[in-house]
Amino acid sequence: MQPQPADNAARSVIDIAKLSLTFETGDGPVHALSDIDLNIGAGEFVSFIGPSGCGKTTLLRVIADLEAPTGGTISVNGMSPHEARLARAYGYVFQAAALYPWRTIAENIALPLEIMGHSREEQAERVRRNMELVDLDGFERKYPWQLSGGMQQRASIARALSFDPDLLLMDEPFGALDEIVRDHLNEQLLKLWAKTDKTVVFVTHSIPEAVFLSTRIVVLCPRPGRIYDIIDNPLPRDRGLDIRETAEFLKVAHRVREGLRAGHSYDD
Amino acid sequence: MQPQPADNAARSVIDIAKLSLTFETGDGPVHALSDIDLNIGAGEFVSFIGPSGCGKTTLLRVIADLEAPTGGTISVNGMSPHEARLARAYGYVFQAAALYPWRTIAENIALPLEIMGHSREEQAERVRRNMELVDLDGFERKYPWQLSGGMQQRASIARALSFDPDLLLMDEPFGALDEIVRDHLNEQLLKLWAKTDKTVVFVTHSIPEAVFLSTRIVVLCPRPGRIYDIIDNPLPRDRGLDIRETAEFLKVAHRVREGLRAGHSYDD
Amino acid sequence: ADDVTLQLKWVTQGQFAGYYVAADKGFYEEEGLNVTIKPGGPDVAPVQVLAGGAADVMVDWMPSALAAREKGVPVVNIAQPFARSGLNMVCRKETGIEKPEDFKGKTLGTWFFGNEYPLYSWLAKLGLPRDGSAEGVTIQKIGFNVDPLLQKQADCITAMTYNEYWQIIDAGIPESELVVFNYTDEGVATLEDGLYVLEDKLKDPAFVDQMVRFVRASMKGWEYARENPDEAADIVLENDATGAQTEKHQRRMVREINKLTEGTDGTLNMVDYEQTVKTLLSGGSTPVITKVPEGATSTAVTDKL
Amino acid sequence: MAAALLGTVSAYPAAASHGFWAYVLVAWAMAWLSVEELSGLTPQSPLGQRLVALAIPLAFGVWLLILWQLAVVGFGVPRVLLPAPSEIWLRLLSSPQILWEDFRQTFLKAVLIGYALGCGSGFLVAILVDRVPFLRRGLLPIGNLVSALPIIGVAPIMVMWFGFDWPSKAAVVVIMTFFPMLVNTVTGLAAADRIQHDLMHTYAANYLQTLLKMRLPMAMPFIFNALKINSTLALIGAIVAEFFGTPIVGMGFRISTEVGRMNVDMVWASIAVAALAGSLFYGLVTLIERVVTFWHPSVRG
Amino acid sequence: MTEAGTFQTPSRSPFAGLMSGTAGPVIVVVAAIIAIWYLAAVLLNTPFQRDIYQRGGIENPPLAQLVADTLSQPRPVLPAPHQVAEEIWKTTAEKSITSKRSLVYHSGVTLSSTLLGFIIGTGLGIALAIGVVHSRVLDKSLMPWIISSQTIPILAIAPMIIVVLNAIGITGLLPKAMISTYLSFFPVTVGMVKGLRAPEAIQLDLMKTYSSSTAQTLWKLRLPSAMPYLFASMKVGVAASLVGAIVGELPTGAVAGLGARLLAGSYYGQTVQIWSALIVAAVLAAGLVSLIGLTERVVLQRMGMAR
Ligand SMILES: Nc1ncnc2c1ncn2[C@@H]1O[C@H](COP(=O)(O)OP(=O)(O)OP(=O)(O)O)[C@@H](O)[C@H]1O
Ligand SMILES: Nc1ncnc2c1ncn2[C@@H]1O[C@H](COP(=O)(O)OP(=O)(O)OP(=O)(O)O)[C@@H](O)[C@H]1O
Ligand SMILES: Cc1ncc(C[n+]2csc(CCO)c2C)c(N)n1
Ligand SMILES: [Mg+2]
Ligand SMILES: [Mg+2]
Repeated sequence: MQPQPADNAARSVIDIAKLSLTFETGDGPVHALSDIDLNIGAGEFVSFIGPSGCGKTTLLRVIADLEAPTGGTISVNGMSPHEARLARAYGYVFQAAALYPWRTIAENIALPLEIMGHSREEQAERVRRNMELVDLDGFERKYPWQLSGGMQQRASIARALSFDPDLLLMDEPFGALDEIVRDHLNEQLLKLWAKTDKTVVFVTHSIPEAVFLSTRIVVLCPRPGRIYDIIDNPLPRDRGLDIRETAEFLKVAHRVREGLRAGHSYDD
Repeated sequence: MQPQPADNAARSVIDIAKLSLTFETGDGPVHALSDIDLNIGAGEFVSFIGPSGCGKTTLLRVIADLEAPTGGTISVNGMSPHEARLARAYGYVFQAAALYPWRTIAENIALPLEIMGHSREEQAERVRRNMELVDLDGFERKYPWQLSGGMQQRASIARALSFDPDLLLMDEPFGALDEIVRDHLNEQLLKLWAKTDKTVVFVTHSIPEAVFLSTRIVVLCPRPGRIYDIIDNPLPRDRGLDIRETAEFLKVAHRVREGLRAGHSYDD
Repeated sequence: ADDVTLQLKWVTQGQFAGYYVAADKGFYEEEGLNVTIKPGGPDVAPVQVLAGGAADVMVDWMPSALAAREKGVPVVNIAQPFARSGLNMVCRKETGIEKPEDFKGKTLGTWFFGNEYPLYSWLAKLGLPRDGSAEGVTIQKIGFNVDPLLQKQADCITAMTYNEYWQIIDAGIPESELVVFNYTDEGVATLEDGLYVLEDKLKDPAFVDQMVRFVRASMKGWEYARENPDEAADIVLENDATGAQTEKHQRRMVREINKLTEGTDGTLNMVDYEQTVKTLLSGGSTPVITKVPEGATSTAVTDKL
Repeated sequence: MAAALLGTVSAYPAAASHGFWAYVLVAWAMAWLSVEELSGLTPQSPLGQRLVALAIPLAFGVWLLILWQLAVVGFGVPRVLLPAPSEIWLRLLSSPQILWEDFRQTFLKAVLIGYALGCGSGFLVAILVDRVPFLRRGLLPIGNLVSALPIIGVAPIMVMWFGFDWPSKAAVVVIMTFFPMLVNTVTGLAAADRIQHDLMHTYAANYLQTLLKMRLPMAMPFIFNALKINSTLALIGAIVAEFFGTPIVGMGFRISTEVGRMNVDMVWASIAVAALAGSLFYGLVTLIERVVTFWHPSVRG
Repeated sequence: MTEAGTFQTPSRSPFAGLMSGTAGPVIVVVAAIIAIWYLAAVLLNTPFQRDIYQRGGIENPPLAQLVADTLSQPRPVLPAPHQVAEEIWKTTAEKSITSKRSLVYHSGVTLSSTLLGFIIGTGLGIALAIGVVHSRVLDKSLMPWIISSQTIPILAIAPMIIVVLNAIGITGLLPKAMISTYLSFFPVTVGMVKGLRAPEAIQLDLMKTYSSSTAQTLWKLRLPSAMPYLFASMKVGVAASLVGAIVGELPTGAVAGLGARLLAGSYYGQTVQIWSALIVAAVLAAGLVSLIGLTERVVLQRMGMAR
């Protein structure tokens, strides 16, 4: 597999070349990422999929400047990830909800808005809009520990969306949601993406989700974490949930599943 | 819907009648559960499915004596949940991993064994066996914060299995896992269940998972949380992954999806 | 009026009645002085206060003043209102101590902070080491009260005639059960409460003049206290900000103090001074001062009284 | 630079001009920069890191001492108020015997024993208070009361009860260290969150197991907080207690008597020993803390 | 099938209401302490009383008399609770609060420098902790010296501080308060450094993704998560502050305040007076600590952190 520029000649948002990352632990080094080459263009929706522990989160964290690579180069919006972070280039949804327990749900969602200095009314308006989007209206004044796991995760999604970043980095945002909400949010996300032309980098462990959402799917495999396959998704940008029954969809899903299976050592 | 005893005339493990639970919050009462009637027989595999926030976790916590109902009755193994807990009647997998940061993964898995007074060798042996089961061998001496989200969740599953309880209460145990691992663990769990005749109460938000694993599926709906449907699964106890392509499977899945959709208010 | 700050050696009590009387009766005012009296305490080293410039004149015992002088703080005695020493060593009779030689093998409690010097000189004279051996004595630093004697933690303790001695009596131990050694009788007396200033300040005639007026008024205060001991004690009580002193004790204290200030106009008796220096120089292995001090006294003030 | 400054000062004592102080200011800025430089260093080897971690406070301290020396000499501060570091140093060198005996009396006896007893009892009472809700509500307020007893009030009483020697000082230390330990342990024992409790609950873990396997580890950061605060409190307590009656040995005794004798250099030599001993003690506790609470974010990150 | 009633509340005894609050247990514990105190008073005061009997030629006095006498000595080793209570009553309720013999007056004096010192100390402690957490230079160079500063016996330098401050014209409340500050800033610094570093990595990462300024991270994340640590340290700090104020009252010439009272009692061997000053000081401290506890409850409640 070699790095592929996006099909459309759009401006490149993320450029990764020969990237590697090794954690030093008390127990010897862990090679979390090795020799990653990847370009992501503006407006793309790229999913990372791969076995648990293969480095998806780590790669996303490198893009977000939360982890420093030990080798290779990476640029975000033509800048170093550090500069990009300072320029507030992206919104990040963590694998865990990471809500602050001393803030109500509404206050948690308003957090980035406060930090970025939006006016009070603006904050209130955006919080309202995004809470509705993730179907949490009515829970504004509850504290995180009074919410179910799925509700917490939705709150954290609303928080990342609230300040409307051009680049969305999402780490298994829908992991704790049931199929229906998930479908609903998948559609919402797709709509949002189509409407606003955001670039999305999305970690998931659901094959249908990856295929349904993405323009490209990056399959990673573990020990050391590296790219096993990059699959261009030929489905039209404008898709409904029913596309999942088409042969085209199943074909892509099959290829993803093959790639995923290769990363595992189960003999089933 | 009325309470249904298990098909086989087996001993009843969980009996719930007219159960309700209301949380008092600073912001008014939340009716998490209302009027729940449910019997679960020995050796059953029952899944709870339902929209996020409908009370699945709460119901599981009531069974585990982690939450006291505000109305109705419940018995576990013919005892009150409290006595059942003291008799260590069940193993519980939490929605969050809840590993202790000062213990290595192996030590975390050994925790219940220590508490229940198993010998050192026994502990070591069971830790080894269960870490292998969830595919974590090699990470014995890592600390929780050095593991990916999915790996943490697998560790917490191994921890619950380690002391071999007759009743397993699992709250979205496979939520953070990719499809392949999930399939693998689904099969392992099913094998374990078939072999050991455990009773399993399983919360999930994946319809195929619920249908694949369960003998019965309980569909909950929210506000207030109540039982919408209880579906007997006619699939044979002995199933392979390929059963998911059968018409029977899809029929059950369809019924579950219908129930699930009814609990949501999306107009799609 | 000229501002003068006086630093006392100890807390407000009858021991300093003369100064409080002078202030209260307006004697200082009459001399055109505005005097602030700063009480001392267990950890106030008046010498430090003087050196730091927070006081103009201090009440101190001669041993610690001379020691400070040798350490490089040039304090000078300008007047000596206390003509006699009030220092005693008080023992319980049951310990079998009848004469100073019986101290051998016993435990003696003393104050430190410069107040241990007279005792050290005495012990040196008696030839008793302070190492706690059977041939010597065990020295303990005692707090500010007589409990160690009452609790039998020490066989003897230092006590002032005007204060601690009466506390022992008040505690219910009759005189008949005590053996009292007077430092003056034992020939190891040192001069107590004197007035000291920094040497170079005396070069300033205006300051000398202030001090003349100050000492004159103070001595007048002492005289008044001798004539009206009860009133003097009341004045002290009034000035005691802690409100902890009792009338009975203070009245008795002023009477005892009066015995020490009797018959002096404040001029330092050089014979007593020589005796003090001699005692301090004979402090055994660690003499208080190592050489005869020079210029430690001045008559610049008392000459003009 | 420092040498030049010191040279200037000894050449012209008490003749500090504006220029001189400007000079001192420059020296201060340089000190800051050099420390900045040092803390920027991140050597690879653990030994190197250890050395840098030691060198920085030392460098800082040396500059503090130089400044102190300059200030004392430059302002012509009376020796009986504040001696110069050089004098203190000379005194340290000339009286190791006395200082060692004081150290043994005060630190090795009163402080260590009092610290162990005080922290130990604070810990045990915290466990008790935590276990018995009745005591938590009844004893905790009283515990606050007892431990807030001011040492200078307690010290004479302890002398009265336990005699002149170190036991009375240890008793004062016990009283002083008890409260911080109690408060912190009680807070720490409540630090575990709900899901961690639930986990132990599902195992029907008994009280002792929950305590040993979850609540105590969770409480460790708080307990070490108390151990650290107490390590310095204990020393202060023992020294101050010696102001109120003691055999004629001990750091507190030395400090209080030598002030009266105007041997202020000796006072500061004792203080220096106390500071060094206290800092090392604190450092030791910190080291143990890092080992025990390696998992806490404040240590991990 | 068992009833949900197995989640029963504990049976209601007539005392249940009394014992479940704070008042009941405190009263019981206090009663126990007073009982032990009386016993100790008898035991500790007996030797001296026996000496008195011996002197008076009284042999084998009845036990009742011995007990009565040991509990009414004028200067006992350990005064009996009622003696202390009587003294406290006399020096609080029966004296006008402006009188120098009123313990209320002396408490006021001590309290004012305690509070001033505590406020400055807490402020300083928090400021230092913030500096240490944010600056490597401060962390590495200052922290060890902050620690060393606490190993300096304050009583030894207190007189010098006060002399120096007096010499440069600072008198009155401030010098005493500075000793309180000196003692109280340290627990706050240590606790806050720990607290400010307590946020989980993921919580800090979240702030990083917003490229939030240091001040924002401090204000919105570090400070809130440091709150439990802050209050625990403030409780220790306020007690230390009171000790500091009392210690500071000695070298200021022991003019007024509980410390002066304690010392004066000590000079004249008036144990009853020492103990009443001690008790008042302790009550004061307990009051301050519980005031902070109350603030803690309110603040944490409003922050949604008290469950
Ligand atoms: N802070 C760390 N220290 C040491 N090792 C780490 C650390 N963080 C992650 N790792 C290791 O790096 C590897 C990749 O982890 P990562 O979290 O990126 O996996 P992932 O693909 O996101 O998995 P999952 O799907 O389970 O979330 C894992 O083996 C993990 O143990
Ligand atoms: N401790 C609590 N205090 C107040 N309300 C609570 C508490 N715990 C849960 N709830 C409320 O109870 C309802 C049910 O929560 P529960 O956690 O059982 O949902 P769930 O079905 O498990 O959802 P999910 O799939 O998202 O985990 C929710 O509305 C939630 O807000
Ligand atoms: C720390 C200390 N201890 C004892 C004394 C001795 N002293 C000198 S005068 C005096 C009052 C006598 O009633 C006392 C007790 C002191 N000055 N400082
Ligand atoms: Mg991950
Ligand atoms: Mg849930």
